[in-house]
Amino acid sequence: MNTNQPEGLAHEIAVPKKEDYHGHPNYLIIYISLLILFAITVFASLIPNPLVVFIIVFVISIVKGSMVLLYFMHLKWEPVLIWILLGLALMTLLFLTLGLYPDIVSVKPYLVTKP
Amino acid sequence: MKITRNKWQNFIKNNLTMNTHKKHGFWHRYFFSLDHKDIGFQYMLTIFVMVSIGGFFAYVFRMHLAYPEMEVPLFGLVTNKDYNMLITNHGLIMMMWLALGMLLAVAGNYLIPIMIGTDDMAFPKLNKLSYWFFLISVILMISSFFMKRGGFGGGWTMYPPLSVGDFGYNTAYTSFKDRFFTANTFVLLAITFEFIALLMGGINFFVTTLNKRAKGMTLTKMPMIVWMINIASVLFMFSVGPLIAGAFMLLLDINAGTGFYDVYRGGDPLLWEHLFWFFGHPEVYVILLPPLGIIAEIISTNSRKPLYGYKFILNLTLIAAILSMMVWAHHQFVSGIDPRAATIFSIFTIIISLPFAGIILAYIATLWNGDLKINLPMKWAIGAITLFTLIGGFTGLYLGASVFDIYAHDTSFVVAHFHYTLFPTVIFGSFAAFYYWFGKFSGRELNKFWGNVHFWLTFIFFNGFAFPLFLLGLAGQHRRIADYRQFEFLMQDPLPLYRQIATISAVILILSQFIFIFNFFWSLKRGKKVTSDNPWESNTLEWQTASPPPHGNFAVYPEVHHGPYEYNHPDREDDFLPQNKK
Amino acid sequence: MRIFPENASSYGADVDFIFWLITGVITVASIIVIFLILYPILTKNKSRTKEQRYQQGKGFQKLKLIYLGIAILAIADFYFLFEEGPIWRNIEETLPEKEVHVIVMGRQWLWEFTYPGPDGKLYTADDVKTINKLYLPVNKNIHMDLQAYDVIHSVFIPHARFKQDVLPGRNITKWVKMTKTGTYPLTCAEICGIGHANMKAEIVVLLNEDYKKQMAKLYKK
Amino acid sequence: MNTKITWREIPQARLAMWALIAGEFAIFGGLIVMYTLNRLKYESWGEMAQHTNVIAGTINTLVLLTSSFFVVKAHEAALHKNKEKVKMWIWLTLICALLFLGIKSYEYYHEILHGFTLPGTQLLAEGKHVETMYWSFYYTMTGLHGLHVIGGALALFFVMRHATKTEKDYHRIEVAGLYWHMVDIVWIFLFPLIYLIH
Repeated sequence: MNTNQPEGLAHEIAVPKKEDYHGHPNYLIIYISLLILFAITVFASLIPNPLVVFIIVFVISIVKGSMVLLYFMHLKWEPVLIWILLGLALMTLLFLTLGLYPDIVSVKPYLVTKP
Repeated sequence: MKITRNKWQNFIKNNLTMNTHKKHGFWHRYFFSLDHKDIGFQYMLTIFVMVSIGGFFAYVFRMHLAYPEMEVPLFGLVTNKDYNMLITNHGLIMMMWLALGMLLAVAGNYLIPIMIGTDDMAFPKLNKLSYWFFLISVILMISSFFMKRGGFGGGWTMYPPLSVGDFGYNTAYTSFKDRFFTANTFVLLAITFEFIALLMGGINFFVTTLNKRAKGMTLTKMPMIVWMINIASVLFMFSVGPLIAGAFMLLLDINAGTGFYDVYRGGDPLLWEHLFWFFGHPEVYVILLPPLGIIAEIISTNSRKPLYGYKFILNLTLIAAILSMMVWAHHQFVSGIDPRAATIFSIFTIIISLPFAGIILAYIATLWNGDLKINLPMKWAIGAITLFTLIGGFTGLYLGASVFDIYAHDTSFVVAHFHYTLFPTVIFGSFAAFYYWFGKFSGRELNKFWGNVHFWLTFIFFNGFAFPLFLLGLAGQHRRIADYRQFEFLMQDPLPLYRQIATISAVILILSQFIFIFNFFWSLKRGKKVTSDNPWESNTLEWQTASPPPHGNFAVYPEVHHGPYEYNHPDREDDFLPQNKK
Repeated sequence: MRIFPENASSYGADVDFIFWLITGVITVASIIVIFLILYPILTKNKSRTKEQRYQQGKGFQKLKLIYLGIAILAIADFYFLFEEGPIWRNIEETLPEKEVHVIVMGRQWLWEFTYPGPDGKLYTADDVKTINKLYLPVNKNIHMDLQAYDVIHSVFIPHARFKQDVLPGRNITKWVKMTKTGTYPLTCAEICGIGHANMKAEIVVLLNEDYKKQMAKLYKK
Repeated sequence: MNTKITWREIPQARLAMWALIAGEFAIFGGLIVMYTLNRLKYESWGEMAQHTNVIAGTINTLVLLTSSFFVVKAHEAALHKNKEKVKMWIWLTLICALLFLGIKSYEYYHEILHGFTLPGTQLLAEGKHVETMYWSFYYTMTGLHGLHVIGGALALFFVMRHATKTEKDYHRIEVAGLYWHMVDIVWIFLFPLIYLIH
């Protein structure tokens, strides 16, 4: 881009020594195990109790999501900074959930007039 | 056909590439430039426009409050509807466009690349795009004043049942077009665009800081302000997420007839309050941190002494940034949230005062034993610390203590408190930065005499404007009331006088900013040329290049050997030691 | 000249006490901070050597003093919390025994007050209503069901140090006990549209007998 | 396998993409938190969830999971600068994206036919007030996700075209792929929460 740039580029260090430094898991195995977990999710939804379904489904979603994150997105090989970044996002959501919970779930709406 | 395409290609080649040392026309400099300094300047000019609008609004409603019978010069008679519109848009513009824009976008764009010793942002085109988004948001915001039903009048917090409707004008909406072309929609769109602009900007700052630092510049050798802007950007990025979702939902409520905030449809207006303040409180720290960085630079340089406890300040800032996400409900103590939750939030609110006390004490400790140079930027910086700590910070304790907040919430006490926190940080901080970096930015000097006049007028009349509001608030004056004459207890003897003192001071405060504006633009064209590239004898990298810096910032890329605050090093003859000097 | 409006409720004095407590502490703290800022500016630290300046900035010898400052502020902070906790619980979290029960409803842009009818119960057909005028007996625990009809309003009684937002979709019960007879303003503290500024009501606090007479009058209407 | 790298060596495009992904998590996460809490509050939403087309949703999940697999394969091929394979895998991904959007619009079409619209006018007329918000959330979340699918697909397409034409910037395929996986993860959470809990 900048042809007039002087010698000794500041951002030379930004270019990684190796373009691909992370490992490559066997993607097919990950893919198949995702499918198996997915099948479990679908069958779990046949349980009549919605709360149980919710918990099972949510836990499996977390497992699946983290599998995609770790292997497909190669988070496993990324430096700790990325983990911190994602951790902060999750922390944000945790605070939000805790703050919202008492004011959404346990409140029964009181309506002045009939809708 | 072929010719036009070539023309277009030439246009792109000439205007959208970075490869240039030659002179450029107006469009290039103010619209298409990819240089971070030009983009910073574009942001600055855009924000000046927004601030003048916000300041004008403040003038109009302050005049109306003190002299309710009078026709306000330049505006006319203020009706209740006008009044609501004026206060709302004053708040929105000052919080969203001035405070966030000036401190994240301008300071970040101008300072980050040059202070870490690189040529430009990591993604110059993304940077440009973020400015265009910002410009779109400004255009949307300004056009919202001219909607058929008037400007947005639902308070800058935009609490839903009111902001979904028409603020009580009792006009029936008949069609989608009718609903879409309302101030509500436009303001929400404007805010969403601005958030996206700042998100892109924030990612850019973050990547630039991590990946493009000069050789030898480790994380702890970065100037404080680079840290502060980055922490602020990341904090902004996370806290704003849920609000973007919430704003999208509010837009649907207005335009598509959904019921996310409609109690009759299972929604809850309190949800918006939570989302808004979940962003709104971290935003206060997003605004506060960059000025703290600016102040750190100025105080350390002008005390000729290392910044006291660099890592200590840094750790406290990180703690404060995380804590700031857990305190949002102190804006809602009496808004109908669970009172037990309020206790928890009260505790966190009080705790968050501790890291900031530590930071301020470290700044004061920097002054001690220093070889103080009391020049203009230093005056602004010390003024900012003094007002922010003594009045802004300490009055926060009243409001953080949930019991007194029952009384003070939504009164002028709160208004005074947040003007005392935001004005010293945002305005004093920005002015400190302007007076400090103007020589670098333009290659010319600001007039010192008028600078001093500007400082003292601003300092005195800011206090004259904001302090009476405390007394008014304690007397029970509630906010956002167009006409206090109908409340007898608010018309008892000294109170109208306080209101008039506040108004007259506010008007002088606004007028004295013209001194700065004239000084700024006059000096930009005609000011005395700077005699030295490093007039303050500072260590950081931006002072080690030409003024104004050339395209690409440095003739030779610097290599960093020292921390940014090595003043009065005992082994050196000079009292400063530039970062790139061996 | 008084800073606060005259106090007319049982817990108003507690709220004022917190104000004066914090004011006392921050006055002392402000004097210290002003000294800390002004001393170096006025003396300009002329006598320090180069070495001293550098070492003091680098060496953190006085960092202990900053920790001390933080610790003092922390103690003061937790002292506030300790003092205000019981008051907060008293005002916001507990409801004393009910003696009078009214509904306060905010709507654009007036206050609607509902009293129990002759049967002494609210939410029945014989309830009576007044607009923008609330009659209350003195020295009784009054439970207020706070509701909003359309948008968010906020009930603010400055003389009672009472404030609570009212939201559509919620019925918030709070209490107040007026200790002095007289007429006090009740205002709306949350922006609620173009009539927000005009939304005011009066609270008429009456002696017990007068209150009963007033209620009887209302029933007749 | 060289596992330990310092964060200074992470390429800036990838770093920026991770930052964007973290930001997007905050946006979608906020929506999901709000939906989930409301879901816990209103049991009658389960009844509404039965009206969603679970089979279509299941197929869509399969499609997205598969496309995620295709994208990593494309990334693997891009590392070897294998132009043909990159083209093939990305085109397969794009077909998946189109399939997803097609099935999604089929679902929307049928739901709107049955009166489950964004504002839920028909449900309101039936007196089901709270239930309209389920559909509001449904359309908001899947719609926002759909926009991200379109955006991700366009990004993949242009990046692929640029890389295969100019034979450079292959690393961009990984970056656009990261975004695509993010879209996939969001759907992994959306699908069970919206469709499966009755």
